Amino acid sequence: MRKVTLTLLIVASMALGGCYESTDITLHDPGVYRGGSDPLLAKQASPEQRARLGERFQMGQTDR
Amino acid sequence: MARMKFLCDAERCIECNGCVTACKNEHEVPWGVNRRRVVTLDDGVPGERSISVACMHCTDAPCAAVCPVDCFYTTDDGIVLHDKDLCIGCGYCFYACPFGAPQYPQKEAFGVRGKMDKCTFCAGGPEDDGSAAEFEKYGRNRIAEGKLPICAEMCSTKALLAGDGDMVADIYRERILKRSTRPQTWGWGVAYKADS
Amino acid sequence: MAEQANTTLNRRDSRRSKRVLFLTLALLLLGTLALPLTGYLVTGVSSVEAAAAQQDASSNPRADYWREVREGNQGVTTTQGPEAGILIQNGGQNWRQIRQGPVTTYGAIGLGVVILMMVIFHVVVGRAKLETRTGKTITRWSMLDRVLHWYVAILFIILAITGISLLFGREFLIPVLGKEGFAAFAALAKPVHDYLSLFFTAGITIMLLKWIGQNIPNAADVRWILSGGGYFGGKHEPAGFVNGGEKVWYWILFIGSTAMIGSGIFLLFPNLDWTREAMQNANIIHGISGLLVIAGSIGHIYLGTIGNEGTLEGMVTGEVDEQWAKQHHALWYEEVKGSTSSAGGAARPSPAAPHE
Amino acid sequence: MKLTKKRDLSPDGTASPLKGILGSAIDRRTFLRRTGLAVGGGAVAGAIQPVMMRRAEAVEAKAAGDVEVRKSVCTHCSVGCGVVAEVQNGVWVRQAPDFDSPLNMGGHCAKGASVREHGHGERRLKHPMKLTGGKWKQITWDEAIAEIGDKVLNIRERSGPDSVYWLGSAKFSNEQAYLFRKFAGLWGTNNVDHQARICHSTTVAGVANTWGYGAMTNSYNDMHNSKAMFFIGSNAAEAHPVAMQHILRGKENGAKMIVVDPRFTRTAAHADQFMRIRPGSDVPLIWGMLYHIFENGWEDKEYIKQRVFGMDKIRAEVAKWTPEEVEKVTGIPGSEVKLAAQTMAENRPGTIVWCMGGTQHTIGNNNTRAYCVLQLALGNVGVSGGGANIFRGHDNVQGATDLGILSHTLPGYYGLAEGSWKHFANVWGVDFDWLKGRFDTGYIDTREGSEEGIGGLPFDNPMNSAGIPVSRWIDGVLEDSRNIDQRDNLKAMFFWGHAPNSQTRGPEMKKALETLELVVVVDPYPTHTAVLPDRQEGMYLLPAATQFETYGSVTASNRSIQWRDKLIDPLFDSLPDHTIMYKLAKKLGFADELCKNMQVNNEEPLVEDILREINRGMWTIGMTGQSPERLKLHLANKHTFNTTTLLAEGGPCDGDYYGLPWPCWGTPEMNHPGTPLLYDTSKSVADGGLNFRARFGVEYEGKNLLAEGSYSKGAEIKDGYPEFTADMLKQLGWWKDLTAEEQAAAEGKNWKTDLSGGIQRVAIAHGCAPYGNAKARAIVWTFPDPVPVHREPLYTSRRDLVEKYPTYEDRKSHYRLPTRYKSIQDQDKSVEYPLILTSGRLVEYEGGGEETRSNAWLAELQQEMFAEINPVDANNAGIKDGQWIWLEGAEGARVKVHAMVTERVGRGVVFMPFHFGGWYDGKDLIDKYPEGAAPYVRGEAANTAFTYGYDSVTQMQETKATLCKISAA
Repeated sequence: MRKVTLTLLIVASMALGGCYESTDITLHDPGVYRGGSDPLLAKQASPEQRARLGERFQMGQTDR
Repeated sequence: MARMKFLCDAERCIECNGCVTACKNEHEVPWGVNRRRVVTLDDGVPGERSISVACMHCTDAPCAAVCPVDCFYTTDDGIVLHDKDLCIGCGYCFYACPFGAPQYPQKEAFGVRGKMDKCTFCAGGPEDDGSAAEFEKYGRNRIAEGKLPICAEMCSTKALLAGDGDMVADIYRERILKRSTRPQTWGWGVAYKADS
Repeated sequence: MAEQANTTLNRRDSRRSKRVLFLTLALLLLGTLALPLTGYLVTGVSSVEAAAAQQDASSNPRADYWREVREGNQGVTTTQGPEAGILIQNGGQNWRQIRQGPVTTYGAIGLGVVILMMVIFHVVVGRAKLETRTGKTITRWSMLDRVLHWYVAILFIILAITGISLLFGREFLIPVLGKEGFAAFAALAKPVHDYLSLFFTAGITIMLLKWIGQNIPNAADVRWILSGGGYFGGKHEPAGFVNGGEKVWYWILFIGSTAMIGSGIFLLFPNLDWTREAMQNANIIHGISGLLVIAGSIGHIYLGTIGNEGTLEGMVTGEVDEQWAKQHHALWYEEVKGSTSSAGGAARPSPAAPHE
Repeated sequence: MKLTKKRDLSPDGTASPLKGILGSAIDRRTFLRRTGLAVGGGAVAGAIQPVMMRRAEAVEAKAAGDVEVRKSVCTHCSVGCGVVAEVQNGVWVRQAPDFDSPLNMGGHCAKGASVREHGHGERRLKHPMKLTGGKWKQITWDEAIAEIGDKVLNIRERSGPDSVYWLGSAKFSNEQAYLFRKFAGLWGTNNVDHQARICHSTTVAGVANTWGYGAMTNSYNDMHNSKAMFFIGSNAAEAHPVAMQHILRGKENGAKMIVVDPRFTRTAAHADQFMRIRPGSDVPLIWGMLYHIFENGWEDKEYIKQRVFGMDKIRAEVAKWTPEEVEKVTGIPGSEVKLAAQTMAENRPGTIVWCMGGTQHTIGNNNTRAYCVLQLALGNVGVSGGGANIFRGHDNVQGATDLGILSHTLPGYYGLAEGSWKHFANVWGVDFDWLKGRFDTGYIDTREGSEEGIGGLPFDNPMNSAGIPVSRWIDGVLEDSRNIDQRDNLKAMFFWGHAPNSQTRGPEMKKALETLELVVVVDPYPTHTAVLPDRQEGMYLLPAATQFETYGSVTASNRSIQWRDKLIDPLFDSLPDHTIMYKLAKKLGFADELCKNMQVNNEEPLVEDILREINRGMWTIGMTGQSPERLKLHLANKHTFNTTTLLAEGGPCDGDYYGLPWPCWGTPEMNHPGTPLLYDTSKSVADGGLNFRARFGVEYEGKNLLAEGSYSKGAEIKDGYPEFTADMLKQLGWWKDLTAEEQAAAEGKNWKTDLSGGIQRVAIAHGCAPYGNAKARAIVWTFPDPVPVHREPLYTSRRDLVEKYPTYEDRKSHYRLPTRYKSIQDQDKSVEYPLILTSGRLVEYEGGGEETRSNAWLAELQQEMFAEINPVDANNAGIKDGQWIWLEGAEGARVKVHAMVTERVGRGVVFMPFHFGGWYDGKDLIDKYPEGAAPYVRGEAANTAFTYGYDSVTQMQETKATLCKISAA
């Protein structure tokens, strides 16, 4: 009985108290990806896409 | 590595709200949700300046840090996106965000807020690029189309710049030199300090 | 014959009490473990791929960058929305640091320590057994008291589990359940927490008010506490209907739940247009008070179940063995005996004036 | 494993009853859905729930049809921003930035960035409606046209054609505007007008009488070249936001920016110097600046000698305006005025910008002329970076003005004299006598006391008498018919794209609307007209298509003409305005005359043919070279134009200026590039150069009016010269340069009436401007005040100034109506009504605001009508920020609005935006709108509280300086 309760207690304590969270906040550094899958990510990596966005920027946002 | 940034040039912003409605129009954002807003400080007195503000896509995004369900993710070029399928509408990102970017479609008793909505830098969400599902939840994915955020592209005075942080900074630097004023890269310190 | 009957009764009682104890613990554990799994009922998907989610354990090298955020001034905007006129608010950073820092760290440590203490206590001191069972019982808790207690207790457990899931779930449950699985659970946990809080508030308010009279501390309680409740050897100081330890728990619960309910209102009703700062502060208070009460409740549950033989049956059946009453609440026992000796049979407490 | 249930995107979910109503011509599923869903969001403005207005499934069904890109021009202000629409299956699914447009380079303000909403039109007027027993009832177009036509013909029979008023719109395309003016002429009345009357009529009159044309001389883009920019009564940041792109670029190029306004506006926030002026004291400020300029010899003496007439008389007036007197009248410290004068003198070329803050006064024409004189003294007119950059309001108010929807002109500013009518009878191909007979020939003005001045000449035929202006239609209805210079009062009003909340005197307007026998609203929205009067019968609402649902040309403020594609088919039951005009003309019996030179397809006159007719007649302003083909070529090649000079560099439009800004002389075949800067002598006329126009004769009081020693580059006449006529060509020996056909057509004609364009061609071939070469005149001797002088507003709080600066005497007949001045100013209202009331724009809304307040994306940003009050005045009245107040105008009309306590307005001044409507006397009139057509945001019309007061030349209403009082509600 004592062993059973002890085991149960340890399991319960782990269940409740094991929720340790690091105070070191999760970081989302550029380039370090952690998330669901987004097809955009692969696209953004291509140099053509980067060049396209660069051109678009020059066309739209500079004082011509 | 290019890093996408927003910059609002306060010397040019005239609070015309073009960015606000452009965003609404492009993404069919519902009434009550404003992914972008324009705030005027010192209204009506000399020194008055207006700033257009939305999600700044922070480097160390506070929203991402506090989200209990970890629904945020960051693209390689620093765009902070989130997954509405995971969002539970707890409101924590709104508490944490320095720019007041997270928005909720509802605000009712018993903490009912609906799924958080915010500026996506016109980069949609985790659904297939350009799909109806992505549009429904996050709006258009202009980035995938090779276009930049509509708010900046439609800015009436080209005050709001959006794109590769280096190119944005170059344009702004030119303007500063021309005006011989001090740079006021508003919000950059808060949002991108680490990599600027 | 009478003795034999007594022994049988004793044995049956003891078996029943064990069963009750066991079931309660099992329920508790099951609740702890199974409730998060309900997410899967919603998703209907069983693939737990979350183990693959890489943990980024790197620390925050820019811990001080928020300190430079200057205080945001309220401006004018045509956009309607909560505090839309504020460009930069730095309260969020304070909130983030307090919540992610002290609240979660010390909260987690605190909970762990409490549980550890209970384990150590259990190993070292062990269960406070009833010396004998008289087989005679005294009525300790009326049906109303018991209904109130279990109503509040069940809601409390649900709220505690859903609440700490939101606080710690990201670190602990996401790796186990996967993002989708946990989100599904959290999406259920949040409204459950939000809506049940109302019933909990009603229950605990009535309970606390009903029991406040018998929980006014007195000199006996001080002696009881100083003696460590007799748990660590030494003399068991006589206690009234409620002993010093129980009163401490009552007041922890009183203060803690007042803070929880008070702060919860800010979080529960965003439609009342609280300021962001108020909601941030409320969230911190809610977390701290919640953790405090949960820690206390762990002790309470331990002492009420495994820790003290015969306690649980009082809250389950309403009756306690006379021996239990003598052992733990001598003053009360005497009082009950004194006032009902002429009447004989099962004694009844007088809740209105439990002790003089 | 997504948690949210995906919404069923199948089309079967739509409400089927609506399908039948809308017809099946195009797939309007999206609209239907939004229409249905919008009901929840359209509740009371303040109480709009954050209802999830669901997203249109614009990206749905990729396979359903190709996305077509079509180009239009924003319909909300005069900058002329390009709009790029993506259309799929006839649905406007997306809006893209128009980077190619040299005018906006992709930029849009709140209004421009949300024009796609017009393509969905949830709150539109959807079908023709008729008021029956106080309720709106849906009828068919045929019923509507038949009933309205019968009624109008009946009124014509009883009261004459002048009893029907045709109130047109600056929202028309050029072609519709032209057709509308022609329509009124063929109906037989000059009672036709539009918004220009109440926005820039004083500018057109004042500026045209100073140097020839009453239009913006330079362009927004040209402000890149300015060294100084002087804004007076203009809040470009809110009224012309995209113009600020050019203005701020100018500022970054080193220009000094001065803003003069009673309010510290969003524009003022960007200025180097801000001067807070007392409303209505513009002339003293300008003269105060000129005082310093003359005193210090900063004026351009050579320029004045060669190109300006009458500056000596100005000097005499200016001498009275010492710094002390200026400060006393305007409230601006002397040092500030001097600093501004010095800035303007030291930073040349400088430009001046003014808008309604300067024009909407009883002395609006004096103000505009004073501004011109300042620029003339500094030699700033006719140079790049200088000029008078008069920002117009609506998208096509310049075009509608040019095309004569005005009670005192014909298209092209041809007057109402017989010669002008003959010219147009010629252009239209109708018999002049028939045309003359259409007017109320039996009515001759025989009364004594008809006064001279624009709109007041005695006449033999109402054809030659300026009609009632829009600002005064109320009096046309209510005034005793014996006092009106026409047979009878107005009996029927057509509000054809005009909201009445833009006009003053609310209670009287309500009464007038209730007095009329017939009220017809032709508009995409029901407007304030539909709900203001308490009527039971006699009112019709006809749904007009927006400019995105038709096509044609539009003239921006800088005179550039842009072609618009048709983006989508007209929504619901609406029809393009020119189709409605044709239908009505057919009913009224002059459709054949109206469209004699035009192909008519299914009751729609061909837009290109209308423009060709315009090209054939508009010689005065050179709107003759902009053929549909050339405009379409510009549309397709926008990207080839320089964004500062507007000159095409290479490409098919090489050498043209963008939009062929008028004057674009001669025939389209002559290929004139358009005139980017008016009066710029540094270029030859053939390349877009010009000099001042010889419009006022060759001499005045024995002094030469022609230019002296100044001429445009390459002119063979190296001095001033009068306007060209056939005789003059002969004298010069240039007659032989005409072809035989041209000679035949030009004989006896002049540069304005020669339909062959030969006279213009030959004049330009010799480097000369067809309209002659004269001086600008600083004094206009035909106006009530030849030298612009200050006169106090009718309702002034400065009674101490009334004696010295009194208003005019009352006039018996001005634009057919008695007009009061002195009798009003003599009543002292300043004690009871101590605060000055002024009005202006918000960036989110435009004009009467019906379409913008019906656009959810805009409406969300401005949900309440408000009045800006200085904290001092608010505290004195015991009013707190955000509370309801009653604001009562000096004539007793009151409005219930929210108080906005702000430093924007100075002490003693209250400001209200004028875009709101749909309320009256503190009550929301939502129940009076046809179902589903009420705008999201409604509020009291500011102009309800504004008072009597009309410009002495043009009848411009006074909405910038009157009196009011405020109290908590």
